[in-house]
Amino acid sequence: MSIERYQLDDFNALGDPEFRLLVRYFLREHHPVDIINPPKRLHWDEAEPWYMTLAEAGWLAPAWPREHGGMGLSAAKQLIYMDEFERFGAARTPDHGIMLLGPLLIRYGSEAQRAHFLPRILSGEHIWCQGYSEPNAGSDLASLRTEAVLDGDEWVVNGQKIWTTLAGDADWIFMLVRTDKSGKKQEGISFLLVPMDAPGVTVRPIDNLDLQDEFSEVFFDDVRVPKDNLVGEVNKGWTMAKALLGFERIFLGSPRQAAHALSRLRLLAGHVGMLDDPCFFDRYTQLRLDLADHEALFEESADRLRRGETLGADVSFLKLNQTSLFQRITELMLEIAGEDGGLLEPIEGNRDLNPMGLFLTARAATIYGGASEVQRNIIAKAVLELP
Amino acid sequence: MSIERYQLDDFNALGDPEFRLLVRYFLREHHPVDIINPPKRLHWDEAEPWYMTLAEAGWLAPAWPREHGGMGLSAAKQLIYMDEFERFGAARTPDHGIMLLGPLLIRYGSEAQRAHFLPRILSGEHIWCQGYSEPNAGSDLASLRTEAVLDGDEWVVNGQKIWTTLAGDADWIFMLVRTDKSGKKQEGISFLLVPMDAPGVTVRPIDNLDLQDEFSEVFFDDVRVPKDNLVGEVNKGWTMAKALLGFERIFLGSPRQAAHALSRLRLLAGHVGMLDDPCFFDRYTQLRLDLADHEALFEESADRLRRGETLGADVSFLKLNQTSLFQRITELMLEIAGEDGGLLEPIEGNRDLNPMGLFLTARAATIYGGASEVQRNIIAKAVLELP
Amino acid sequence: MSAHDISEAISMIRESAAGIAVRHDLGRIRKLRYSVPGFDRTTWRNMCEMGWLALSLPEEKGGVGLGMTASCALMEELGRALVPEPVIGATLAIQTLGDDQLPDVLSGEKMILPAWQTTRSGMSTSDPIPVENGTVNGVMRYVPMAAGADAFVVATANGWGLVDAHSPTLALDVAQTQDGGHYGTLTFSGTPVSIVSDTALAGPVAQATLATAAYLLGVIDEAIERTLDYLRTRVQFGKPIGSFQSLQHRMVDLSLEAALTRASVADAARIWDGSPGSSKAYAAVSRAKARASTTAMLVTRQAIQMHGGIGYTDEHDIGLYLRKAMVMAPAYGDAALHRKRFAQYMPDHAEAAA
Amino acid sequence: MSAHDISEAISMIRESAAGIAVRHDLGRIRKLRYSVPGFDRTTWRNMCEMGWLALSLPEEKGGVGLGMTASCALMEELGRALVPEPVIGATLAIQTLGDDQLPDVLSGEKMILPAWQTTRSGMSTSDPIPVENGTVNGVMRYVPMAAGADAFVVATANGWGLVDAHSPTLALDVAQTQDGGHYGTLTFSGTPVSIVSDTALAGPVAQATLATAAYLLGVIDEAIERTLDYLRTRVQFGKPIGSFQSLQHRMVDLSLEAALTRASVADAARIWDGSPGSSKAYAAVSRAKARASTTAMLVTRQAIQMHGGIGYTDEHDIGLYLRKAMVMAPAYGDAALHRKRFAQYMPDHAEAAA
Repeated sequence: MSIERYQLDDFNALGDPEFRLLVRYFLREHHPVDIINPPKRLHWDEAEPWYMTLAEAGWLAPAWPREHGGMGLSAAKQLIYMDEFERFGAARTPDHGIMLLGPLLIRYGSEAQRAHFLPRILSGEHIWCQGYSEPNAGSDLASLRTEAVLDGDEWVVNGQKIWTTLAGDADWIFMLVRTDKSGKKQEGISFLLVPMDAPGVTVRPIDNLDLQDEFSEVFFDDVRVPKDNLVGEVNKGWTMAKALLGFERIFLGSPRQAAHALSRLRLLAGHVGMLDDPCFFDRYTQLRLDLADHEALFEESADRLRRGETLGADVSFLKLNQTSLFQRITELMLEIAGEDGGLLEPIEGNRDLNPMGLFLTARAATIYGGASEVQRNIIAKAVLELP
Repeated sequence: MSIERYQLDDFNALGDPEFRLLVRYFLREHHPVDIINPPKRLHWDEAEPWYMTLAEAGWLAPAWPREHGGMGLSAAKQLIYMDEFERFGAARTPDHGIMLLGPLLIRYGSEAQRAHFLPRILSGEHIWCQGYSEPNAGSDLASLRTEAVLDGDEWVVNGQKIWTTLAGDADWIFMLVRTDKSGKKQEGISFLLVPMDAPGVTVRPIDNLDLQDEFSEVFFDDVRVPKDNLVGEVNKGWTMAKALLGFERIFLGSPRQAAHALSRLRLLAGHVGMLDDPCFFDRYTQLRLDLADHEALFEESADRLRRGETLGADVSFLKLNQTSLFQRITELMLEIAGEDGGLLEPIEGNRDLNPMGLFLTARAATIYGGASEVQRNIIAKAVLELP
Repeated sequence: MSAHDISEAISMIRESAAGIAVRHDLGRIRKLRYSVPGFDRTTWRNMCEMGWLALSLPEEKGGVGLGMTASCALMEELGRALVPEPVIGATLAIQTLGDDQLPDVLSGEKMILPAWQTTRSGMSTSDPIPVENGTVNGVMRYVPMAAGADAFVVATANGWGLVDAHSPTLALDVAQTQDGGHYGTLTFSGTPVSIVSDTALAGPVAQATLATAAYLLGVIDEAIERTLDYLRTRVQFGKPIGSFQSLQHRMVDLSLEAALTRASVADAARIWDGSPGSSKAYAAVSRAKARASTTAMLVTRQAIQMHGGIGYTDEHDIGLYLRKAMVMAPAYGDAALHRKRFAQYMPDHAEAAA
Repeated sequence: MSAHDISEAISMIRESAAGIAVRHDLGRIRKLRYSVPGFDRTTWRNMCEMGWLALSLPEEKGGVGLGMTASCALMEELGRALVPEPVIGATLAIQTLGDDQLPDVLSGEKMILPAWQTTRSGMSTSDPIPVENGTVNGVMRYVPMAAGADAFVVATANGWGLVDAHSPTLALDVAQTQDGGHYGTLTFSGTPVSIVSDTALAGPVAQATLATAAYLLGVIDEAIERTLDYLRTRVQFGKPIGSFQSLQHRMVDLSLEAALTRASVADAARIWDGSPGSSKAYAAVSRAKARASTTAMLVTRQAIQMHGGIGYTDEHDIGLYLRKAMVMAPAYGDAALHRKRFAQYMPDHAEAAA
């Protein structure tokens, strides 16, 4: 089908099975084959064709309302969209503008901000990165110190961000900055939009453990941006950012990462001749059970979303469990890979036999997006009501 | 050999191998066969013959100096004595007087206290129990509240002790009591000796999880004892009790309990036909490795004792590891026992096929003698120097 | 019934269960421990009157016609309160009976329990015993609460056979279990038997297996709630021990395992009700039982640990949950067995193709 | 030598190692990463001059005549500093060489590395290749740092054979490893070889295995120390993160595993030195390697986790310890293999009789 055939007026009018098939066909027909299940986060030059295809089809922003150029999907349809993308192994584009900034502007932005920025996200003209973490504000994000001081009609920004994903590819950064140092540390934080080519912005890439340059540090040295680049009320940035941590949180607990790893474990086990080893088989079966039970738990939360409920702090269970399972699977991979588990490149050049890459990637899963230790703290207080 | 042949003037003059053989022969000849490796802590009526045999031979108190009627063993010889007793499966007698009170009286007691009490311990006339823990002072022992108030020439004791081992068999109790409520909670604690038949002392046995009446609560209701029953200085009881937690601590980490459990796991595995199961065999082998490595770690500490060094807080590692290993072994037992793992009595009436008893006993190991959580706190501060 | 009706029926079942399965007072449970038969016949009749045995029995047979989702809800409540009455066994038995035996059984007048295991972990190896000249010879083992039955339905090579519990040629040996109940060993020596049905063993046993997983889920949930309560109130070192991070994190991990168990049991019940007896349904049941058995042991062990000294006494109720887990975790197949069965029923082509 | 002399010699070895194995500055290590040959020949000569290759070689062969206890002490220091020079391989090689090759090798003039593995996890399955007409055909795999060798001693069916690394009939393929080094695959096609000894494979390989365990012990200890330092200084939520109980308890558990590894390695070295080549000694070596491999992966994984985001960067040194563990944990046999071998060398009659 040509891409116009996928430009529907009301996706929600489709039945769930029909919509699922539509997504599946769309991916089969239009997703570039060479970037299915990429072993690393793609840079803009690698992801651009796919981003522009999504843009052309009007499929970039499943959660945005129609009026802003999104697909306007219901919660149920969004879950199907996500599920099929993950099942297919669709490549993730530099999507911070779509996933995080867009919804924030739609809810808190000014008319002018929406009119200016949203279309440019959808056209691929603006690629955004996210500036939240700082060297001394990781798990304890509210301790951030990068500050913006109003000087006439401009904010003057000084400080440093870290773990900024794909900063080198981005045209703009949305960031949390301190605009008031009195009061509690969660207060006095504002949400600011800064062009990456502004004088005083410096990007330093950081190689991660898998030797990919996914992250950067971003330095701000007397960077000046217009007063209007602040989103929503001044000193309310923390509240706004937290309010958006809703629906998205279920993504962190999606079973697909673990499911993908498990399928690779099976390939590896076949390659090293372990499938008939009863001890391995028993552990492998346990991991299959773990995955199936995780899927059942994930579906319970998805059902609640489909019924229009909002998710509570117990959604942290999903992230905790998925990341731990993902790690256990990759650890078993290394256990059976023998000397090959120490290689730098995939075994025999086969990208699907890359236990090392998956193992190292899995290390990040329990650190980013709220470290497991912090997730446990949250659940202990908010769900278990421990003192 | 008749028992007199074991009454040596200087055991330390023997070579280590000779002494080891001597202990081994003594046990073979004189230990009652029916109480080898008893499935529970023996009561006095069951243990008395063995206690009196040890008394007659002069073998009751390996650590006491000769002048007080002990064997006067060096550290090295004490370890051999302990090792052979455990290896043989010798029954533990109600030994609190020997293990804990004796050394304390020898170090801190008055001449009169030593002269009165030590011989009566050695003769079996006085069986002692220990009154440390209280319902609200378990892991946090220094919070104890049972108090002794001086009234003329007598201490008046009110309060409650708990987890008192074999209290019903004891003639006397040595206890920690609060004698001063001002100041820090570790201060104001004294060490007091109380006859169990004093008016106002009530014993209530508590069944443990294995349905044995090993423990009791002991209640004190206006119990009056002479002023001289206080040992050492008033308000220094905590310091004295802690000072004695030295050499004995290595016993809690002895590998014998785990070694015994592992041998029973093997018997059980044979009984249920699991020895040829490769998954079981791999896990069983891992437990053997764990035990062997624990023995190596234990020997390192034993070596330090033999060289005359004192043990630091890192001796807690031994207790932590031994108890955890003991539990893992018994958990695997239940895993392979099938429905029989739910029985109340040993399988087919065979005392050596009692995974349930060992499993339940093992539950206590990580709670008593300093819960594992508290051991970890201690190591984190004292050994790892974490803030 | 509509989904709404079923969900309403389940709420009613849970509420009505609370009258008999009193989870905040285990006095009745303690009194019955280690007695014979270890349960209470009056309570049993009440249960039967509430229709508990007939929940998943088709309406035309006098049942309520609800599925495993409803049964599991009931079993979870019973597990929370450690109810000793043999609902799981009796429910299995009625699926093997003919229409003429049903009324007395459903009313609670007559208690019939199933005897189908010839060996330990009988799930994988049991061999039915043959019927010759209307009598059976052989041994059936691990019959829970056997001493309270009026009759047994025995898995024979010729179908399910009814045997009078008081038959002089039937010897009953009783071995007490940690939870206060018992297993019976039945020795038949030319014992008269009448064949009542040829119902296949696998389906009813799978339903009983899932019911056991649901019962364990109740044990797990209640052990966690009781431990949380204890952690919130017990003070050591000047603060509630539930404020210590190591215990908090451990409780989070245990609660996660409990949530997985709940999801797994619900999933299996849904799959079973959707396509009872399918490979997929058997696999889901095995998955739920493997998870429930493992989690129940883990949670109740840790519950003891976190209760400290008091948890190691028989007089504190938390120990009753560990004892119950020790008996129910291996019942109808332990975790290792059900892992194997899951792999048999659900080979991993799906993942391999992913 | 007396016990006192040996203990003094070990102190000297540790001290002298500190000059080359600089654990507080990994600059040299970082520079050499992913280069070929991945180590430094000048440093190599210094090591040889310090006698490190000859520690356990008998004095009559020009060695120092110390046992595995001394070797393990040295390897632990090298592991702490992540030293990439192939001391373990070269030490294995010299045990297979004749007296005439030794001086050049011991002086560091010539580097000879051993090639004995034909397959992955070769510990259990390796087949030596045959010599025909003074040449060999076949493939040898997993030769660490092969690109830096002047020659190889190859395990052939006729004994150890010396092969010139620059022989035109020898093809060398290099696969880089996570730690910055590489494995070589050697393909021999009628390559000339001269037999130098018929030393059995098992003994030298066992010593190399134990040396690898000791190297891993160094990796473990240093990863723990660095993590403790980090926990003491890194502040989040207003306090050093090392004051959080969950991290404290985790560090205790890791330190316990480290202590077990230390005891296990020391025990194996002592047993080997007491009765080299005995079943008991092989079992002890396998025990130590199983423990070291498992602990190294556990500790370095957790070290990353506790370092948080910074631990997931390549520029922070803690990641180098994880990478090293990924390479050395499987080298000379992984934990699963050594569990099996332990059970073979030390059947459990002892425990059974206890």
